[in-house]
Amino acid sequence: MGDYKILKEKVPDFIKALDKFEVFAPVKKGDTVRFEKIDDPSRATLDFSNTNVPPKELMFPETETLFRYRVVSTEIEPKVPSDEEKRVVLGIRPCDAMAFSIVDRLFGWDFPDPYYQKRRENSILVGLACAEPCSNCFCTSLGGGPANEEPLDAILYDLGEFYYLKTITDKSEAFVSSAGDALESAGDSERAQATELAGSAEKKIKRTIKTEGIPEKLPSLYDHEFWTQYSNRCLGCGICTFLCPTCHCFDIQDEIEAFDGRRARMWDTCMFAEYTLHASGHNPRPTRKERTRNRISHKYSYFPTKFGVIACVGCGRCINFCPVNIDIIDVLQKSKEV
Amino acid sequence: MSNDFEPNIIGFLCNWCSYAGADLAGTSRTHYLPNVKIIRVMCSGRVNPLFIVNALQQGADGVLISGCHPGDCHYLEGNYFARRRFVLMHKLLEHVGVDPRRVQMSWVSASEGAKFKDVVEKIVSDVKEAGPMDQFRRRQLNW
Amino acid sequence: MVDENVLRDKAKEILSSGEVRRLIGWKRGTYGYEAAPCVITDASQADDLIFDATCVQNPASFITLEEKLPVPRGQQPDTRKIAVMVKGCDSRAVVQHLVEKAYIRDDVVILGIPCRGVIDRRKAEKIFGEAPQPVLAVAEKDGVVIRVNGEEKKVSREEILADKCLRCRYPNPVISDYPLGDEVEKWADDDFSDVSEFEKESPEEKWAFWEEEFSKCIRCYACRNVCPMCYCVECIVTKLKPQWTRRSTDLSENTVYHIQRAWHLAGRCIECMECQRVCPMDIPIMTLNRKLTKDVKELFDYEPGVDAEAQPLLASYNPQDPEEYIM
Amino acid sequence: MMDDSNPYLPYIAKIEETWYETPGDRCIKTFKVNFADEKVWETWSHKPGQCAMVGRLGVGESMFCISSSPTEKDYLRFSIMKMGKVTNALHELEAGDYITVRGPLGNWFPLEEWEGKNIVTIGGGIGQAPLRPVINYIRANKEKYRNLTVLYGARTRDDLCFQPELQCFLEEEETTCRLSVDVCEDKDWEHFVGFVPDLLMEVSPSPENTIAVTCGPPIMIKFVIQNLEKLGFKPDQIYTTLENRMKCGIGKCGRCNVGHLYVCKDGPVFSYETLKDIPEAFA
Repeated sequence: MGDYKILKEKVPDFIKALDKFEVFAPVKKGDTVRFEKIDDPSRATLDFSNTNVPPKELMFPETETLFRYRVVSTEIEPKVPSDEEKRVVLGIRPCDAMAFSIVDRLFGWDFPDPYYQKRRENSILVGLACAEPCSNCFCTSLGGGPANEEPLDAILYDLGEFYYLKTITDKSEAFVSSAGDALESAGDSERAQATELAGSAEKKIKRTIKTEGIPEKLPSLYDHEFWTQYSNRCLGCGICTFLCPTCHCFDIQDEIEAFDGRRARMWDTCMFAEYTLHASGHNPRPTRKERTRNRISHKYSYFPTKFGVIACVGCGRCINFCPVNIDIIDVLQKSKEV
Repeated sequence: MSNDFEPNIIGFLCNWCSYAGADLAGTSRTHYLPNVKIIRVMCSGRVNPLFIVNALQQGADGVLISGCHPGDCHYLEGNYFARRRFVLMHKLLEHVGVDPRRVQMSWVSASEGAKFKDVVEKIVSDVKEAGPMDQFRRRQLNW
Repeated sequence: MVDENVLRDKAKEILSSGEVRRLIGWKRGTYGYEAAPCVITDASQADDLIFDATCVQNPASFITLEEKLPVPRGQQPDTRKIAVMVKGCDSRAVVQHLVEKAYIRDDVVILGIPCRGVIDRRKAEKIFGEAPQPVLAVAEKDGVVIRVNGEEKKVSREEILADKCLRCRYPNPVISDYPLGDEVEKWADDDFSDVSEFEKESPEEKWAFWEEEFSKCIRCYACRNVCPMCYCVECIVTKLKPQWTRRSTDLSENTVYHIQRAWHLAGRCIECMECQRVCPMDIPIMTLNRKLTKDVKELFDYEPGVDAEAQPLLASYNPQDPEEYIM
Repeated sequence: MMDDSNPYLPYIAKIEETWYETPGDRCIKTFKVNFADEKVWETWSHKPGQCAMVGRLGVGESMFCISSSPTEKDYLRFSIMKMGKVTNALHELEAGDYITVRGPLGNWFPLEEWEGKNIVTIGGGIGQAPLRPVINYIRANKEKYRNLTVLYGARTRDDLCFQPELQCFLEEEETTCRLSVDVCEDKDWEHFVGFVPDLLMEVSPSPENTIAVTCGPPIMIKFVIQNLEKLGFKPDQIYTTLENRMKCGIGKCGRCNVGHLYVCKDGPVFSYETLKDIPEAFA
């Protein structure tokens, strides 16, 4: 499709030109980087390793209203995102983008989820190829890569003075046409530089795991002692799951303010005991051993059995942020050995 | 802040002293400001400091806790515990940026109807100055 | 400081004696600037144990994190002790557990390790970048010798040690059954100047600061789970009846969650700073805890986690307690 | 089916009648409900074994099996034990109040496949609720099935649900019905005293051309299945239902999985053939 380039100092102009869209881009606050809606183009940054919170929050927010109601009446007012909210998401890392194509399968399964799907359809995803993968990245082991294009609509490469923009799908035409003169045309030399950048980035990825056989093996380790080694030091917090781009579990709760109410859904995690706790007090996963096992097995066995793809993209967040050094690569490696 | 602002204040009054004090103020036809909505508790020691936070969250502009004078507690020592907790919670809220005038505590005995009136007047005028509590109030944002 | 061989030998001795069911310590991680906490049950695993400046985690947290399933009919519960390795700050958590009667003194075997400080991952990453290989670091009197990515370097303590270590008042464990290694000299003190500085700001400035910080929170509850003092069977934030805090994340609920969390640590926080270390969103959680620590010290002359015979602060009173703010 | 474009939107239903099945702290109350909008019936169709999310606005919703058979027209029945937050709130409601119903959800008992066979239902406690539509469906289509055996037990005599109907099964000639209670000091209790798996062994139904359906507490299901296997039932002749905590009911929210199966979507009805290799199923 098209090849363009954007001079780095023109990025704010470029964002400003996209006024037909809601633009989302990474914003730095101290050392944390997170996607936010951009009102002031100077706040956006494309100079980051990866965001702390993956861009899944743009399609599947931490908390979202499903519908509103008045407690005294029986009127229900759905809050499905409207078709009007066209979005451009700038600067998605290719691993996080790949996560969308995995989670799409779940939210599109059987009963399609209108909230997620509407946002997904209305969003134009503009990726940002990795030049410097972080030390715990292992995307290449899961079919991704520093410049993996699936399911992006366009991708940016940082080539020093400027970004090279390669459009991939028809959807990206809409935003390219509205970007105006912030974009310059590019050609074969930029394309070649981009390929080189992707190649050199790929070589910098140190960590790997061979996933063959894992989905078949994990169920046989159901009662295995090796889960205890990891769960013994697990805190049972939600970091690994909340920050995972493919984790999609949620809780639904009703909230009322005087007579106004809403039913909302919010992120939930299989690492919390109350996640599976029955009203009777029985808990099918009573300790962290079962919960750790479920998290890993769900990603590497249950999800692939059901949806045909491993629910992990190798972004390395669960390793980077784990306070007690539970390293999913190490767990998987061990699971192959025992 | 506009002068028409009428604050909502939740008052947690102990059953044995302060509630009786408020009652005395009422029966002796002392006029006190109607901004304080009273919740009767058995002892000021019953007031979990999270009640304060929860009240502020649910729309109160100020919170008043009132109990027996130290040494006079019906349960002997409930108000001593309440005092420690209150002072710390007060400091914590102040550190988060809540105006310290919003949260107050007083000792009002069953015979101090007049003092109760003064306490109410003080907290109402303080909270009026502080303005509406909108820092971490539950609002229907993005509902 | 302690010789790792002494540590391992002691661990082997304790484990093979059969008096303990698990031993909590540290082992080398698989990457980065932090070691991994580990729970071992057999003397053969004791050779994995380490202690150096990468051992940041507080093993005392794992004493109360142990989950016990109901004992099957006809079997006896395992009532053997838990052995735990502690640094100075970690040992205060054990003391505070004993004060609160979370368990009794006879339930734990404490291996005390004098400590010259542990490194702060965030500071280290700024100096040396990411470390794909596990890092080795030894804190010495005049600096920290650190081995990152195959290179050995020495940096000053101020540059790399965690903030808690730069104001450490208890470098040696305050309680222990087996003191391992020679005591180290106390070299820092805490004047709470950071808290006093923040106190000077106006309510508006304070709230502007917290508004930004609290709105970042994703409520993963890592700060709660890692805290050695947070060991309630059912936490108030997850209770549904009554529901104090909603599960939804917004400024209001996040603020109340953090006030609740800090409040529940009033007079109990032993300043291991684990909550702030684990936060994936870099919220300065300790700023709230330290405010309370300072006030508790000033108002009630109380310091948690020092004296195992003390009464818990909020379960006791003094008729002469200060009465400021009370009408 | 529900509103196709948004599976999270419930129907509003009006409670027409309520009554208690059992007394006590954990009493079971039955709600007979009708949709506020009668037009829903034009598109609504459920099968025996299917579930629905029943909720109260402002409190939340939980998954319950629809305990009325599709052969019972113009109303839905839910039998709900008072247990947690939502069920307590539902128990406060009476005729004339409104609830929300989202469904039908999940799979169902493959009753068409079972035509021409003997059916044995083995229920325990509130586990009789999902079996009730099966029994009523079979009784309404007698000519298609051979013998129906109903085995049902509860802790005490008072804890037996649907007592008027049970009386009717006992009197009916074409239905074999056996009841049991775990403990009984009552002299005129003429039925079995003991656990349901033991009742099953006493009745010892023949596995010949028979399907066994069981539902009840997990521990009962476990032993019933063991005993059925002793009697010579093959895994594909045994059907059971599972339950787990659920929030969405449509295979999205994740929590109800046993192995790779979602109880809400792939279940709640499972053949033992499917479950026998999933250790988590009876956790």
